[in-house]
Amino acid sequence: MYLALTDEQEFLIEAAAGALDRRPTVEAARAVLDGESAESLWPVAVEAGWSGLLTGEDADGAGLAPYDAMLVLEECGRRLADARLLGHLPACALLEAAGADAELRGARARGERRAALVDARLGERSTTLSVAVTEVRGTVRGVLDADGADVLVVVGQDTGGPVALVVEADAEGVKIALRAAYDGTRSLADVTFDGARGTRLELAAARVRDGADLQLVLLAAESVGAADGALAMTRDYAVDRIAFGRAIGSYQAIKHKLVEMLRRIENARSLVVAAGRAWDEDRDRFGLLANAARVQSISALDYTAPETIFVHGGVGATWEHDAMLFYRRGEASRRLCGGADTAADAVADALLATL
Amino acid sequence: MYLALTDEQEFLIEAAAGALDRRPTVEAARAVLDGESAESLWPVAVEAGWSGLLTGEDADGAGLAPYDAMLVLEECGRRLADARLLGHLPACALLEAAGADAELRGARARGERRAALVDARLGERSTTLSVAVTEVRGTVRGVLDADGADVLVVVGQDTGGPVALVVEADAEGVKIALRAAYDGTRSLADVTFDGARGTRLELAAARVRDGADLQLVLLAAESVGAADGALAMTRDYAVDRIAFGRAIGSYQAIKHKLVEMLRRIENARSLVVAAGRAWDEDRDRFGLLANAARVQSISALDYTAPETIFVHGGVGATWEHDAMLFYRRGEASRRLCGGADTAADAVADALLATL
Amino acid sequence: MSTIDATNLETWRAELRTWLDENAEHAPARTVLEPKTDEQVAHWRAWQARMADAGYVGITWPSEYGGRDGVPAQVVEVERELKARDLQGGFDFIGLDMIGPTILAHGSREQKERMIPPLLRADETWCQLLSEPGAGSDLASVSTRAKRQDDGSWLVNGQKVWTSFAQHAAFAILLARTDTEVAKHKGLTTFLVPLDLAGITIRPLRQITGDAEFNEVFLDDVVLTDDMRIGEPGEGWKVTLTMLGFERVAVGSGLHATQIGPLVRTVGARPEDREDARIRVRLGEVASQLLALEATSERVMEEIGEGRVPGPDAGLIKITSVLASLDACRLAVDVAGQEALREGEWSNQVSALPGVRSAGGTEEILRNLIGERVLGLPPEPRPAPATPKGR
Amino acid sequence: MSTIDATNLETWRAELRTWLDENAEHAPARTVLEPKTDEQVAHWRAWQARMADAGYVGITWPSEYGGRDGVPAQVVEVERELKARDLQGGFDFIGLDMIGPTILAHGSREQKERMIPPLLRADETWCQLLSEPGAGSDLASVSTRAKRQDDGSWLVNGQKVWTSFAQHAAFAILLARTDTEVAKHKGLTTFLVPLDLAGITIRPLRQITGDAEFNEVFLDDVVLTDDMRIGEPGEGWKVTLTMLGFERVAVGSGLHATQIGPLVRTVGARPEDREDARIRVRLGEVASQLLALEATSERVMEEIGEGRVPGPDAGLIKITSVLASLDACRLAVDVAGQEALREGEWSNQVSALPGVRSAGGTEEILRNLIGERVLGLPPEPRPAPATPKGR
Repeated sequence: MYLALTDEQEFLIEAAAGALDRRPTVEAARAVLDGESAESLWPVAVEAGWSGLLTGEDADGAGLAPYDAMLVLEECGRRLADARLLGHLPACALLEAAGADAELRGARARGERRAALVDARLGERSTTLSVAVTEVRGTVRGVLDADGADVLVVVGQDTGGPVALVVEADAEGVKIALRAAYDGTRSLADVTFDGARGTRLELAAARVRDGADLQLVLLAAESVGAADGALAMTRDYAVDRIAFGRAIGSYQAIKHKLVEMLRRIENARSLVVAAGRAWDEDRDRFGLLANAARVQSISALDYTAPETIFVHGGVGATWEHDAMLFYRRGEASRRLCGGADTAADAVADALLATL
Repeated sequence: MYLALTDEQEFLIEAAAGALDRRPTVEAARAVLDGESAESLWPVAVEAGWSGLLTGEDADGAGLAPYDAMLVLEECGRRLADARLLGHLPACALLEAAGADAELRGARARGERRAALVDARLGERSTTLSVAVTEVRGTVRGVLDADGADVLVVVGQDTGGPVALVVEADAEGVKIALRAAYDGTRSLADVTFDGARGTRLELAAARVRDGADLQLVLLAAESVGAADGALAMTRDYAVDRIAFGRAIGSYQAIKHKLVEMLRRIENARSLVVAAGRAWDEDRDRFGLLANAARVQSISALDYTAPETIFVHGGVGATWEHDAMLFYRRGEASRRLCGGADTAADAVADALLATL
Repeated sequence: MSTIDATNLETWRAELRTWLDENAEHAPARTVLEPKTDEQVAHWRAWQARMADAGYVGITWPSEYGGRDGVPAQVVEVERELKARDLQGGFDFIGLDMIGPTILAHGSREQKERMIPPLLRADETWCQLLSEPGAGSDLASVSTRAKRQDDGSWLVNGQKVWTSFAQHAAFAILLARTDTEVAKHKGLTTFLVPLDLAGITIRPLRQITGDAEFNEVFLDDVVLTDDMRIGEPGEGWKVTLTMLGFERVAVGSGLHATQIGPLVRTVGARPEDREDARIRVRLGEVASQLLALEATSERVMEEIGEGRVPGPDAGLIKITSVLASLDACRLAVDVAGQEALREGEWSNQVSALPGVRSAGGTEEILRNLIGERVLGLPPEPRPAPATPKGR
Repeated sequence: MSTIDATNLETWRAELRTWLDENAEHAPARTVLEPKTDEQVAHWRAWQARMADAGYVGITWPSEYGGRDGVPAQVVEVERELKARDLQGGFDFIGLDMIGPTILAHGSREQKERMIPPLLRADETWCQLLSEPGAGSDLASVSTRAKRQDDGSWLVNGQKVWTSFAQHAAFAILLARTDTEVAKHKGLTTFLVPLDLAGITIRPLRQITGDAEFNEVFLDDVVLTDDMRIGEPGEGWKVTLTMLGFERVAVGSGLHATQIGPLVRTVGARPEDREDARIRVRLGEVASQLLALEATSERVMEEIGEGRVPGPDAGLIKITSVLASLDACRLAVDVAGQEALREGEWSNQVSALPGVRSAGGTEEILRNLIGERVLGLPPEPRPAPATPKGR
């Protein structure tokens, strides 16, 4: 719907759809729950050039903007694909903004290595992180994609305000404890720093915050995709399924429910788009819009995922049905990155700061 | 629905309906907004014996229980009648529990005088009240029915915990400032005590709390009645009104909405009933259930009142239509007695105290 | 046990309490979870047998079939006492609450004598073969076919789904189409089917929890003798409506909703949360719904105790139960964090709830029913009833 | 003003900004409230005339009727600049956004020459005579009757309701039944009616706010000459659908929703509230909805700017606008307290919102439309179209 895209962006979406459709991503989400190991989608991301989306062309990146990354993430979400971009891209964006070493950026842009963002602000409860010059202590809980990354971009508070550091994942004092997840597609870990040493990135305080906000809006874009995928599935079922002599989609109870899904999805998508534009045109509003996008994307998926099951009736609540996988995605995503209230609170914070 | 009532209670309801139906209570609610003065319903309450409902027979009261008072309040709510019982009855209940002087209780039971409860816990924001032995200082905002009462039962915190005092409305240092209200049926005032003197009531701390909890559950019962009245009106319209060749009540969108009204009303009514029984049988749970009843009654009226307008379409949003009056009742009631969150917080408090 | 009235109900209640004090150790704890291991199932069945022997299940049923000729108030008392002690009731609630009463209402004397006593003791447990892949909410459109044979027996072919407890059951009540020439509600017949007959295949159906709470049941050339029929041929819808009425009573008298205790314990686990205004208000709002659910169940139980049959508005309890439990789970996991999704009580509830919503009539069907029967709203215009195709 | 394309849009925008800088003092402030006094109305009309003279209303309309032959992107620019400066646009949005485009699409040359220029300057403003007491959502069932006379004129009798701005208007577009023998959508005709004709009575209809935002209009033996007809006899539904399509565009490009600024100011008025976790989270959630509304309107405006016509999904904006505004008002008054209901911005919004929901199509109708047109869901079976009875 009413999205004005450039030809390049249309192509990016098509290419993403093409690359992902060749993988059984939804089936893989179930297989992991059954104890099987799923194919990593990182090579897909590398081959498609997504690993370097936000890295400059000087370091073998594509030099594109978050807006483009969101388009890719929406396609990933639609198929429940997690190519570890949620951790990688925000980390790369901070490295890029800080003008980090070209080889450091290049290895990640080319996909030889992965980066991950470890921002205490988005940590689960019991997160404690302190930074003293180049030394990092504490544990950040529930970090996306840290497992398997070789470089961690750590964001925390120094006495002077928020700072970002690059910490090697294999540095002394770094421990990355992978956790099993309700949504099997995710890579979630607790990251502990026991006096680990890192290198400070040269970034203004406002730009340090960009990493977390970018992760939130990418996650929002991904959730919009997931909700939209669930809606598409539900819509098809509502057209085909007959009850009491009519397609169930002809009943107002079902019809209005699907429109409610659409409404929430479009609201979230509008904010994802607006945040993407703000990054380029009005960076001061980026944080506000990114967090608002996250809030509305949660509202969209919180509503769409369970209702997808409900509309499908009993069959929707079975292990074999895909609806379950979207539901698990929704339940888990809501609690990622500090949970739903963290984003709402950030929206309030940005607005109240204008008083 | 599934209410098991005694014959006496059935009679009480019938009598209330009869007494109130002789007055144009709903029309009066509109007339007040148009600047006319409405007939006081206090004489109706006195004639029906409601002024003495909770006062013992030794002081010319009926010696009935809060459960019975709730039945009366539900009938009042259904007709948007406010006979000043929300302030009077809880105050009388505290006087009764404290074994106050028979003449003090009797004058109120017979309806020669009115009492009102002034509990700082249910005051609007900017309420400040302190009690030192028999001296009261501060302002309680948004007090129901204080205007015109001759005796105020004031509840506040002394150093040793919650205490209740009887303060004459015309005592030195008492100022009762009547406020105009969005719902014209209400009597709402700010009550200021500038070192006013009162007489302490002999009550245990837990019993001092009963006054406010009783006011909340009576208000809940009244809101249940209002919501039920709105539902009845809406239901009739949905049966009569034709759109696209069918009664609008045959459309699922409307039908399911009315069932949602019913569901919330019945949930609230169940809690009103449960609180009423707990007063007699399990007083320790009375506060919990009274506050839960208040929370659910807000949910019922918050939903029912605006949806009543919506189902009626444009005509429901006109000054001449009764739907507006139920809407004003709902918007105003939600913010009474400390507002919706106060009751929810009290429910949490009671439950967390069991840990 | 002699007939109970108001004067001796008190004595009876005292006996019940004493018995429960003495026998509680044999009872499983009340939980929203289904029993998982064979051992748990056996333990629960033994508890039902113990209760039956003491006269605390089937209380209102005729003594000639093993009941106690009791009054509904006693049933309500048992439920209240069990609940207060956090103990389970009978294992085979489908048999006790729905199928048993249906057999008593429509079955032959021989059927009652054969079926009821072992049902009471959970020696033989029951399940329902009603829904089909193509007939969920619209139950009257089932297409499982029972064809009369020349010898008077019935040849059954079809597929049923959402059958709870089929893996434990000895018998099922079956709704099948016996006449394809008449309007869809009129061509149905019900049967009481031993599940060990040739041609019956039970296939577990995994749910979101990963466990198989339901089953698919395939019927391939299953032969039923005519004495397995309950009700007359063509009266299957009537028998089914009777059973659904009893189901409503069962739903109304206490459901598998989230319990307040565990919710409060989880939400209040950390001292700082107990002081957090946002968490407190959410807890208060969610808990109020759960308290309303309890209070409404109490009202329905009281009505049952007085011998009345709850109206369709008891279906509101089902709706609130699901909505309130969803809210409760959301809050509990929001506070406890992502990890609570991985395993344990909340993980299980989060996964189990979506299935509960569809079981026993979707919310939409319930709202239609309540809107029409309780509020008197007009039904939707329906397409002309079509005669379903047979197999 | 010459034709605008991408190359000179920038120059044009600069001129617009300069003009606005110089003329802003004549503009009323943007608010969700309707003008109340005659003075406010006159002031706002004068502002529209000023904008029209400068070429900033009716930009895309043909220059032969006073338009500027412009492109949609310019319309969007004007709206954006006005919004950024918190200034109102034209007073007669019904004429500018809905009726004017309809006259241009279906009117005769004479009608366009007579009606459009004064419409642009708000010298003559417009209203819609569509809904009736018996025809709200189901507009095609209007029963106001226009009977052809022997002299070719039409005799009109009936009653219309929910007519906004009738008290200010010189003209109305009227939907009337001219043929009672055919199916209900086919017997309708539209007219452009001078409101000073004999037999027209306008009666204000007070709303919950206490003000009369709408009117009832009674038509008693009103005689319309045939040159007041717009479209052919029997084509009234087609003309109406055109107008409703333009209404959708108007709704999609910015609506009377609660503004974020006042909400934040009210909620954040007290320092202690700014630190209250519960209030902050509620504010964040409500504000996110309002931000989504702004962002969606931007997307629709962009689409209009590119010359495309928004689809029915633009109706989602109307739904969100009402829902989000209700939430915002609830929050604002919860925080500000009961007193905020008595008077001022929040009191007015709380009272005005319920009426807004029904205006221009109820939420239910919009959801049907979007479900069927956007998601491709099947329509409800409808009873056979009946021929409505005439008067």
